[in-house]
Amino acid sequence: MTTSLLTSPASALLVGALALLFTRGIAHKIILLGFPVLALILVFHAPTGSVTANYLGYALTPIRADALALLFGAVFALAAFLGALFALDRSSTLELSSALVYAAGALGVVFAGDWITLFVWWEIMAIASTLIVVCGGEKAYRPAFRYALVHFLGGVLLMAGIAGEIAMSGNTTITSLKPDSWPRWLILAGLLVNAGAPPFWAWVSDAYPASSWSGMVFLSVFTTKTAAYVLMRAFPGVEGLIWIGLVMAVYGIVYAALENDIRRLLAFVIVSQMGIKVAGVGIGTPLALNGVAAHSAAAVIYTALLVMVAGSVMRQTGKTRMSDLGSLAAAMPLTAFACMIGALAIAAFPLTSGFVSKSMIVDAAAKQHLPGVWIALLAVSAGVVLHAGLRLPWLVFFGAPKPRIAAGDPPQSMRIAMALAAVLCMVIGIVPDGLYVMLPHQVTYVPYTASHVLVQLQLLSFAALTFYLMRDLLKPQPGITLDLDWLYRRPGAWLACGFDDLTAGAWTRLVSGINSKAAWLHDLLVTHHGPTGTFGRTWPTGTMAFWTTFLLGAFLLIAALG
Amino acid sequence: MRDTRRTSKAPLTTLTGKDMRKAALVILIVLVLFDLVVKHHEVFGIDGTFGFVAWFGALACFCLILLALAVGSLLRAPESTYDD
Amino acid sequence: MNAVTAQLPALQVVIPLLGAIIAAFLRRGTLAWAWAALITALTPVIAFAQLHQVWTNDTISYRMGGWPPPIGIEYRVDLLNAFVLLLVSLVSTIMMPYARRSVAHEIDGDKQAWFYCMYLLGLAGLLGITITGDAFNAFVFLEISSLSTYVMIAMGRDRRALVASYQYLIIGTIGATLYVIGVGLLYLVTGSLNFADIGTRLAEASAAYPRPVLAGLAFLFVGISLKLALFPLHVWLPNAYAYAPSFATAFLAATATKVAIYLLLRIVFSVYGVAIDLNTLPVSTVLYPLSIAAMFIASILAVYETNLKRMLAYSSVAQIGYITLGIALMNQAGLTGSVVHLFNHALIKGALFLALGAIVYRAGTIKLDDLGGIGRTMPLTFAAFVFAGMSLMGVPGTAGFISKYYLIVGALDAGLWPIAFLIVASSLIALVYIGRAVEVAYFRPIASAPANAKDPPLMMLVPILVLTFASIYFGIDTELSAGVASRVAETLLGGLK
Amino acid sequence: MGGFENFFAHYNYVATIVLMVAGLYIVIARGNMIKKLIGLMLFQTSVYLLYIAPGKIIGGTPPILDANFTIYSNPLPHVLILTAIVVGVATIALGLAIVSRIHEAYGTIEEDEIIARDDQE
Repeated sequence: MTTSLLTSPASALLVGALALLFTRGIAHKIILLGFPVLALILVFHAPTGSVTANYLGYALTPIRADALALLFGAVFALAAFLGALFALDRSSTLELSSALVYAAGALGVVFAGDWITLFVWWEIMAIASTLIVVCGGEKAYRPAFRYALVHFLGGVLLMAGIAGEIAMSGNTTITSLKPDSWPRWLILAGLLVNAGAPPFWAWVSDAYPASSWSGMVFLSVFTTKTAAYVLMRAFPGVEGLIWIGLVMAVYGIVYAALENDIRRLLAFVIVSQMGIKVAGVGIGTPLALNGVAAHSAAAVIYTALLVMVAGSVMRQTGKTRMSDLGSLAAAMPLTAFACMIGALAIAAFPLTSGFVSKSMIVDAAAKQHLPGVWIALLAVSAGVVLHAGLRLPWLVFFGAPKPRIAAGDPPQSMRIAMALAAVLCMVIGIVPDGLYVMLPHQVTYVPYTASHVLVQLQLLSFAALTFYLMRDLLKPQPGITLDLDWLYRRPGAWLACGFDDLTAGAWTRLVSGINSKAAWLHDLLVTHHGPTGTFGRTWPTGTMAFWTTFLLGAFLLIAALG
Repeated sequence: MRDTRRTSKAPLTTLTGKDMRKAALVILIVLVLFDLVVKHHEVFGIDGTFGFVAWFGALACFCLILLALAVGSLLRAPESTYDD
Repeated sequence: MNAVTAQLPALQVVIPLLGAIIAAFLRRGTLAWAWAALITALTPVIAFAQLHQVWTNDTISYRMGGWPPPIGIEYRVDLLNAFVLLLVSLVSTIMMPYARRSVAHEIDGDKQAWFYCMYLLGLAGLLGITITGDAFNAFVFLEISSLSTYVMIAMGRDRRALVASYQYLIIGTIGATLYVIGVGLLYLVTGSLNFADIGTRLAEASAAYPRPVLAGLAFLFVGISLKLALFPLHVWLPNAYAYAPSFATAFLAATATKVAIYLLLRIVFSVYGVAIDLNTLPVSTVLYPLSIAAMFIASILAVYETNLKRMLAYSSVAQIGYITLGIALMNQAGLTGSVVHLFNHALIKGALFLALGAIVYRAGTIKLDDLGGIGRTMPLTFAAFVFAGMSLMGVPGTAGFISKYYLIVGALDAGLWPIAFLIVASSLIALVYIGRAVEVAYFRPIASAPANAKDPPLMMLVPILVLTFASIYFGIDTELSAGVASRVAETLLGGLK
Repeated sequence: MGGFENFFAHYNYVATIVLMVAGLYIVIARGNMIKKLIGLMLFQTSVYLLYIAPGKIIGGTPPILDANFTIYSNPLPHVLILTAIVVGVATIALGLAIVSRIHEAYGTIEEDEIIARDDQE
């Protein structure tokens, strides 16, 4: 058992993270690239079935390798490799080491067979990802802190839920649950915080853009997708998730359409894409779940690709605002090309990975006779042109020429990483069977029918037409769009200040209040005593002694009455 | 240096001209006409009708843009909003 | 060898007691420290031998001076106090290497020997309270430990230490006096001072004199509550902890309140519980609201506290709330949670206060606002603070989680799910106050005080790291902490009427 | 036995309670640190009485083992209270020492003035 725990992909990455801290130069780079590859190999050599252990008298299953776990494990290991390759030039050892720990956490969650193990890895992810945000530099400190707070809140909700669930059902294994008791609601809430669901979705667009050009690649891959994964395992077919997912999808599109900063825009895109997956989990049929699994796998790659593109632009030009960018295609041809592939994939254009995966979810809604959901998913698919599908590549790489920016394509390692990701997007789109065999449910699905292709082409081209006609209304403008985080960043802060004053005064007032009551009693009983209000003054020892007497009396009174 | 960039940019500017717009229009029309040939799996009645996806895609996008503009007019704020 | 083994209970107290007197004559600080460290190091050995004996055989009963109980004073070691003895002595031993530099930094050279004398007296007192089976003897040890504590607090550098010490003296003496009044009432109705013996006689006495028996409980309860800083009787604690020398704060936080809680457990379960149905006594009724108030009000006070020592002191009051909550639950899981939190909290707070002491040693301040960037200039120290802080919040995989886990299970077993919810909710507040320190330490520009600070010397660093490691380790291996605690809970509940 | 007789039959308890309450009252109501200590002393003294008084039996002799006397006072409370007195003396001595140090440091021993000064800092 011990050996299989040590050779689990997650533990391997933890070892790699540790090794990174103590190496320099070429060894450093080899470790950075080698351990994700090792993890990928280990995923495919994971012990079939499950490994069990014991903790606090509960049977734990640190490793459960079934089809779904293997798919996500492979994709995460692959993404860790791509991210590491992209970040090869990055000098922050803390960020790279945290990235490997973060990937380890994600793999740990994927292979966890019980809630307790899952939770430990979940928290490791939260800590490691916070550190990645922190590595974005001085301006990232406050967003990182808010990020940490939201994730700890999610963690606490999850912990309470898990504890309650175990206490009530005695079962630690992760199985499909119905939210019919408060612990299960808490678990669901904890998962949704990480999935970027309302009302806590603002952490994505708050923290991710604060990270470094390389850090956001890792961030975009793991947290939200593991949440989708656990939701698939624990809450398939919970109807409310459909509506939460659709709200997320629309929110992401609307905010991305208004956004000026390319990396914030991508953060909204991530939420929007998550929305489609969450809705798919809510539909819950085998086809829908297959769709969610496939779409998560595809999304990991194309989102990472788009984030890499944004990272390259940020690194090469030092700018992230679209109002400062434009016509970069000539200067950064390969980056522009990668961006277009990513855009096509996210728009689910035929022959890309997005097409072969997203259509499964949309079809599942149709097969399940959910017309409203189907229509909404179609609309959301059309809305993609408003963000990464068209708006982002248009404004950054083509669009109106801006004052010329002296920049070229990024260094070789970054170019290779983007090229690899772009190739993967196409390969999956052209030969989807490789992905389909790894899906958890046995469903035969043919993506390339004339009808499917035509629907998608019509949808996208006419949406693009609308966007083209109305493009001037969505010009990038400086500024931000207020989000739900306003609630805790503004009134929250005022409230905290007010509360501060309140509590500082409250104790004194409470004590003096009680003291003045006592003084009144005292005047009543011993009228000949000197100046009044002797009790009214706050004397800690006197007050303490008074409280002591009070408690003594209360105790006796309760005893006498009881 | 500057010259090479200018030359590499030239074809792009010509491509985004009138010709390209005409080509795009032709593609759009051809795509809709394909609906006469390809059979859709009709699920809800409306979705099999001629050109449904085309006009729906355009309309959905239009509505989303309107929604975005509404949200933008209500909630846009300067970037310095949270600087404390 | 056997002759020594038989005398272990007496040696447990006598060694530090005599050691204290000798320490006073060792005029040089370093010499006194070495002596105190040696003496302290002997105590866990004895404690461990006793725990081993109790675990494998049975309760140890030692007749002080050869007088048989209940006439003579009996030292009685069962699983509960063997556990507390080991905890107190072990934590003190781990902290001792830290003491030399910290004490030399904060206390004048000619007074250091006195400080170690007082420390050993305090240790002897705490061990004495724990080991004795005699109610009046416990009072004497209570006063020994208290008097030495007052002196230790008054040795703080700030003049406010004097006021804090004076206030604690007044309150502590009232507490001890209330305790001795309670013991007196019990003595009047049962004619005995031996805990076990009072327990066997109390049922009869309670039938004849119900009111003095109840009044006795009230006095004992309130007296001990003062000592363990049960909300709202905690007001002495923040100042005492804040202005005492750093080492004294860590020592007191880790041991003194824990021993008081032990005494409460002893009185409630081994004296009253064996004779009277506890449900008819108002212990739970009083403890529930006060514990919950402590968990929330003290935690919120901690959130808005800018002096880190006071912040942790308020946090201690809140954590004591958790422990008393477990006592109030009076079921297997709840009581296990209490006892295991007694253990875990000693480790956690020991680590946290030692880390603060190191910050005082290097940066010279513990005002939160002056400590910007301290996490980057004292990386190991503050990393320890963060990890111990995580344990304090109850992050899974840490010792603090184990405690809260048992408490939540206990609350659910008792059918009180709102309390389970409150436990989780109040943990969130701990997240806020630890988070505030983390924010300042890592996310703010480096301020002037921490700019030249660095991690403390190895002798100070190692105890911090050991205690931090322990507060994580006991979240993974729960054999010693939760294993013993659950057997303790079983024994305590098994004896109930 | 009526309430009145009951009262006087237990007059030693009445004295104990009066001392106890008076002592505690001084601690609560007085701001002068030395007066507080005096209150504390009174409070402790009440405990001595609580223990000693019931040990005395009317007509009993001192506890000396002798065949002629069978009724004697209980010696245990006296022993206990001797210890308690020592503890009490030590406490008061320490308290007075601290008060004198406080006087050196603050120039006053009125608790409210001291607290006001600390608050100003």
